[in-house]
Amino acid sequence: MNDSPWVFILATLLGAPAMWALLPGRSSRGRMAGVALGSAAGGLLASQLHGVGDWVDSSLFAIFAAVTLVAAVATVTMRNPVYCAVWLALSLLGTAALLFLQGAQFLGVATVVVYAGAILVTFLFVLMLADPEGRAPYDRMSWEAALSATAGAVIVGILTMTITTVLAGPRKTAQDVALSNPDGAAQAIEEHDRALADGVLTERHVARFGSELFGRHLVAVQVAGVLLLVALIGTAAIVAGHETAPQETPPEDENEPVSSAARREA
Amino acid sequence: MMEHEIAWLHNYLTVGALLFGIGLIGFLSRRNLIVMFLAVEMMLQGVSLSLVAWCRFHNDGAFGGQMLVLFIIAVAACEAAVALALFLMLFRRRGTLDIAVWQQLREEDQPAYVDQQIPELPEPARTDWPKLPPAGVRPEADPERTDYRDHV
Amino acid sequence: MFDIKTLLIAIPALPLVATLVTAVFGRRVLRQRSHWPVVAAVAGSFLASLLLLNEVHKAAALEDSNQKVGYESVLALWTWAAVDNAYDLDDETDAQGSQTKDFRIDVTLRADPLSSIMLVAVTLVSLLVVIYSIGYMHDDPGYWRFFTYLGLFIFSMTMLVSVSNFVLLYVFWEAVGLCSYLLIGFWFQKREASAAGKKAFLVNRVGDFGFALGVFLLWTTYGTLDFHDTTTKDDGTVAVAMADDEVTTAGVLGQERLTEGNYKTGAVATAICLLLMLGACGKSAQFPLHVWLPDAMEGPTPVSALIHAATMVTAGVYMVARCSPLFFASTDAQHVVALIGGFTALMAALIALTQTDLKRILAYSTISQLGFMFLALGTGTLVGVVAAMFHLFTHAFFKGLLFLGAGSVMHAMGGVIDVRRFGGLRRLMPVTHWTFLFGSLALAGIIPFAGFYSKDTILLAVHAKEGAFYAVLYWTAVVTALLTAFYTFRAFFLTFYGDEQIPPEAGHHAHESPGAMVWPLRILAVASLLAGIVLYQWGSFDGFIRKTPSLDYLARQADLAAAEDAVAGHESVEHDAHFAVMAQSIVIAFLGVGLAAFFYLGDRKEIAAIARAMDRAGLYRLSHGKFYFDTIYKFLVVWPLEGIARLCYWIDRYVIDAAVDFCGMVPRALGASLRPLQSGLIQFYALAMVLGLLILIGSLLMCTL
Amino acid sequence: MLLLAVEAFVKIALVIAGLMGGTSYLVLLERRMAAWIQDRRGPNRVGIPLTKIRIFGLGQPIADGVKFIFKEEFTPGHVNRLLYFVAPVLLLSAALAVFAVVPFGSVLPPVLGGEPIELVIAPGVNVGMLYVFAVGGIAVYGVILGAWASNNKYAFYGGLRSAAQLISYEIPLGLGVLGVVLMTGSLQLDKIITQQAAHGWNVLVQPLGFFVFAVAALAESGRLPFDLSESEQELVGGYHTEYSGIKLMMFLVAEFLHMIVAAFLIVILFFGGWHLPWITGSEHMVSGWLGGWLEAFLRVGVLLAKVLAVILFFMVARWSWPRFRFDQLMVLAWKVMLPLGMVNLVVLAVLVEYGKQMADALGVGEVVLVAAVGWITLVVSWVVTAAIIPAPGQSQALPIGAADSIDAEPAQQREEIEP
Repeated sequence: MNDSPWVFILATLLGAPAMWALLPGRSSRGRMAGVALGSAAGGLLASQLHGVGDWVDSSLFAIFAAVTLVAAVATVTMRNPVYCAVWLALSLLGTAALLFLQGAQFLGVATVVVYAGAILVTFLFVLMLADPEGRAPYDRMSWEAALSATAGAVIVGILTMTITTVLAGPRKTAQDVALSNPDGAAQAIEEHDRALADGVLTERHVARFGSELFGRHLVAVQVAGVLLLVALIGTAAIVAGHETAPQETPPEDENEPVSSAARREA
Repeated sequence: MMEHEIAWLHNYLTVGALLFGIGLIGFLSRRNLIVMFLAVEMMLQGVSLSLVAWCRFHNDGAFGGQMLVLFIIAVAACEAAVALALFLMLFRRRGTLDIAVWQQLREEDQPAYVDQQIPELPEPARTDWPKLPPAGVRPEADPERTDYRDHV
Repeated sequence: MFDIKTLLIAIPALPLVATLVTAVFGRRVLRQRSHWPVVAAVAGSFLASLLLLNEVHKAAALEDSNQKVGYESVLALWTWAAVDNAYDLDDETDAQGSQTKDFRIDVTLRADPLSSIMLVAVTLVSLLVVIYSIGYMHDDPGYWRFFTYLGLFIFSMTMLVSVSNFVLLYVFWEAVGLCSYLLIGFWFQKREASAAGKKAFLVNRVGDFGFALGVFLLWTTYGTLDFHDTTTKDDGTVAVAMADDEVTTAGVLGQERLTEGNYKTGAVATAICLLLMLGACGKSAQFPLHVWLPDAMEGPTPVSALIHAATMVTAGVYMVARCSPLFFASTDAQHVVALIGGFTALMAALIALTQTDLKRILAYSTISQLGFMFLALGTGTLVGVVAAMFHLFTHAFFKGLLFLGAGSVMHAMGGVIDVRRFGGLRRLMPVTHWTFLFGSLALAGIIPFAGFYSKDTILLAVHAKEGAFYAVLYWTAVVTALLTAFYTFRAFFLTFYGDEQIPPEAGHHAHESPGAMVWPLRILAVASLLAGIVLYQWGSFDGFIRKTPSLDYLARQADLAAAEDAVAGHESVEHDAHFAVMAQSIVIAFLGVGLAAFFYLGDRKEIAAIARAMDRAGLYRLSHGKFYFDTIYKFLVVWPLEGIARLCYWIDRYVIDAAVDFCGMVPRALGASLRPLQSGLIQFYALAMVLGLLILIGSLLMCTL
Repeated sequence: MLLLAVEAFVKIALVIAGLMGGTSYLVLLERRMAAWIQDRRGPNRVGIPLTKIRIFGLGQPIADGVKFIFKEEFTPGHVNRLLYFVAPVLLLSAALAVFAVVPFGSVLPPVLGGEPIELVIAPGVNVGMLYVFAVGGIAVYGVILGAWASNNKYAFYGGLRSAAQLISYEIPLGLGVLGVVLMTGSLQLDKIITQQAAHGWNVLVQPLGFFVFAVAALAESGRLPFDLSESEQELVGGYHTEYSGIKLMMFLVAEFLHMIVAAFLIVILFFGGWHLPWITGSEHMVSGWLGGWLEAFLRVGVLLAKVLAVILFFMVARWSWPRFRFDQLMVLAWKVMLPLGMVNLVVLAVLVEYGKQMADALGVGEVVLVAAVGWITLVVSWVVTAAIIPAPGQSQALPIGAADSIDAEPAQQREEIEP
């Protein structure tokens, strides 16, 4: 483990201007620079990746992570909201694949079914209804791009630094002790793999997951069900109650809060 | 192997943090209500990744982290439904999804936020409409009632 | 079925329920039927009171052989407040060896002869007045409101009479005051009415303040505010003490204290009595707090009859009678009470001579009669106290009758009440005439009407006391009796005799009042005629009311004194004195009536001549101006207070408010500097949240690393 | 490892080839069915090229395919090019990807002395049924993106309708599946078949669940009573109006594949898959004559025959029923199918938990009891639904847009009254 916080800091320092350049409101040349900077930051981060198990796992992880992150960046930076949604769908698929890789089969599928299959399609639906052209002026602008890019980068920097420093710190677990003893190493690895196979990576993952869900977390499931019902009713009430709500006339006072973009729309 | 487990965790946490950060940037800077919401979903995905990674790292037989993610998905579904309904209502009121239109909650004597410059759209590329056969007279097209939108 | 406890609860509960019903449904549902719940409830209360009187009478007769002082039955409902270790016994220990005592207020009701007879009087007059009001108030826009207030008053008054605790007494003392205020200002659109209500309220505050101080002093002196004894049980609960309970706490008027005569004397006792007397002065309109009662006549006449003649104003008398053991312990206090009573009686009678407003004449008469009662209470003898209660009882009937009659006249005259503007109404309103005559005869003290007997007993009681002080008071009372007979018949003759004269305001009202108003008059007239004879001649009132514990205490003291007197052989002297006083009283009453007849049935020129002569001496103006008490108070109290109020207003406005404004300026300035943060942009808020999160994570990180 | 890869590759090739060939001949079959129903002849002329041999028109699919492939692929100028190309590919790949977990038989006996070969591309996927749903969810994107990218209002309407319809009917579909999953205790399709082989077909046990699932599956496949997304009479061609050539073929094939998937699922979930009583055995493993080969192929044959029967039913349905109106479609999904699915689920849950005790108490077999309750539930809910939902003629629902025109006038009056 050769984690150095400086690499993360450098990647963050590169990533923030990259995001700034990529966000709506810049010229296309600026976007090219953003892509270059972002690739550099991504490469720096990729160099910090650790090998996980065999090369198949490692490369699968790298591919899925890259897909997820690139799609995420594209989601945030695309000018056309429909493209944003489509890229987010791709990002979600990548996330689902990452979840699969971690043995969370059910969650992976649930993510695809619920997020990509239902939520996102509904959003796409509304997006298309609301702005079929996808050329609204407010999608070509961002609010304080530099400030928000900085804030996001600082958060990422702090989080990643914490990860490296905390994980690289001295840890004394049973496995560590076993690892320090070369003779016992193979045995320790074997034991750990067996434990994993019995635990989160179990063959009967969904059955175990289900029994935990409807056993220990039964009350939470009920609460979540009630929450869903309430949301359903609330949604119906919000939309149905204003079926004939008239379109609000734009305020006449010039000082009223209408951005020039909205005025142009009108 | 333990080393590998730490590596798994490390990698996933990094990806989770990046997803979270990118989503945050999107939420803060994008102006479209729905795109903002998409960014929020992305932040949730970042958190979910981290949770699942920790679940595996601790070899949590009770699937604590994964449970939490499942409930995150449930809550996100509710949130999406309600948010979408609200967006629809907002859209019906003003005919735009711009979040900057909704700033009445500021203090009375504060000036409204107005965009300084709106980037112009690049001129749409010239479309070569299919030509009519010579036998007919080209009908006068009503620009208000075109079947095609001018651009995608 | 009807045991004492049920009846005790039912008597106040019925009017309370009726009040709630009328308050909730009166305006929209009941409207002109709003009187039904109240009439039904008060009728129920009256029946319950009669049954209660009967039960108490039976029980008191059985009690004779017992060791207890008098008869009482106390019903504890629930504990209202309790504070542990509230009272330090200074160097004493109670029966359990504890240094401190607990303060607790139980909601308790009591039934004894005094309260039961008061309840009968209160509910009977209330019932008649409520029925009378149906006719009097009809078509008034605030019909339901009037009956709601009346119900509330009747509830409060019955509670006031039946509670067994000084705190609750004070509570309902205030409650009846509130009702009085509401009802005086019932026609609040009238400026005079609202001003009169305010005046009554403020003047009563002075008295109530004294009463409150008296209650505090009672608590610190005796360590309890209960009338009755209480006992602490093994499980820590406190209950009303029964006869054979061993460990008891002596109530102020409880059996234990009464049997042992364990009352403080000296300055403390005098202070307590004077403070309580101040309260009584306020409520019963005695000098110097009498000024509110005449103005209270601005309220509807049934209210004047019920509250300001028959019931509420007698609360002071009732309270002093109830606390007679306390007053008995202080001779000075007795003298003060007697002096106030005598002076007030004379003064009010003098004022009443020259008033022209029929209701005000009756109001001053009420003050005067209440003065009589206090005079009797001031004698400090059993005879005196019983006489006061007797007069209270009879006075409730005939003064209620007179007020209702005046109301009937007023009703017929279209609201005109000035005796100079109408006359000779006897043919127009025969029933009112006859019943008013009965009331006047009773008030004047003509034998055999009720007023004669009660007034006679008071005169007797005062006469029986020895010493120059009481001799002066006796002659004052005699003169007052003469004046009473005179002004009563002055009003009567001016109203009903002479040439028939009807003011134009009367309109189509100038006829006899409707049945709902006339029948109560008839009933009260019969009561004014018979109450005295029946109760006095048969001696039942005297014998019954003596069973009240606090009066029984006086009786025992009197027995001791009588034993001493018996040696000296005063018996025959007293008997002779009795007849002398009675004869004197009869003569005086007839003299007063005769003088009035001479002046007001005859040639009016003579009156004018006398009035001019009096006027020249300034006396007429003095009397007509009510001895200028209002003016004096205005100079002494109102103006200085207004000056202080102006000063306070100035300080409040320019010192305190300025300071507060300055305090308000600081956050406003702070807010102005932070206001740009409220930009209304959601993303700005989100950014602020993120910054906060960053600071949080950063600081956590600093701590961890 | 290598062997596994080879095995998977062979299976994938087999499935794709079978599906493509099957699809093309199913198109022919459908056209012949239509002709039969409409009392005409249908395509019966194309045989072997350059000869006069017609062989009942069996050459028609080949001719169609060749025509599709070689036709000019016209891309309109106003489309969004990227998504215009991605959409059909996405749709077709999603439709094919479903077959990764759909078994087309049970197992083959071991060939090389190793494990028996599972007749499904990805054996042992824990979340089998959920995977089908997930991939079905992705397929929506193909439709909606293609429709949007076409930049044509007919296509756009078709896409929006399709999205709404697919999302709505996923719920009754899921509820129908949940009943089966509850009975089986597994999401794996082969385990569901084995369970039915042991305990009786689900269609007998939970007819209400079957009804809900079959209707929802038909709606998901977007065929005629439910083909609002492409209804020719209103929307020209729906979401593929602007497509031509091979991309159009991709859409059409994907549509057919959806139908095949629906048929497969109905058969596997409710009709016992490869199971036929007294003929195919009821264990997952094969045995018997020819080392089990005969049984294995019998099973494949039985399964395919059942699937074909369901597909034939779909085709008959297509030419027998008129199309729903859109509001009727939504009412059917949310007000009829959803409650029915719930009822089915609740009844089944109670039966699974207490069925054995109740059966013991009544002295009948558990399967008999469950089946009896299932049929009673079907009848009762059918009667109740028929009583509650108004007949089409009495429907109060108005076509979309009609309500606005009715409300418009009072709204104006209101505005006049309230300044």
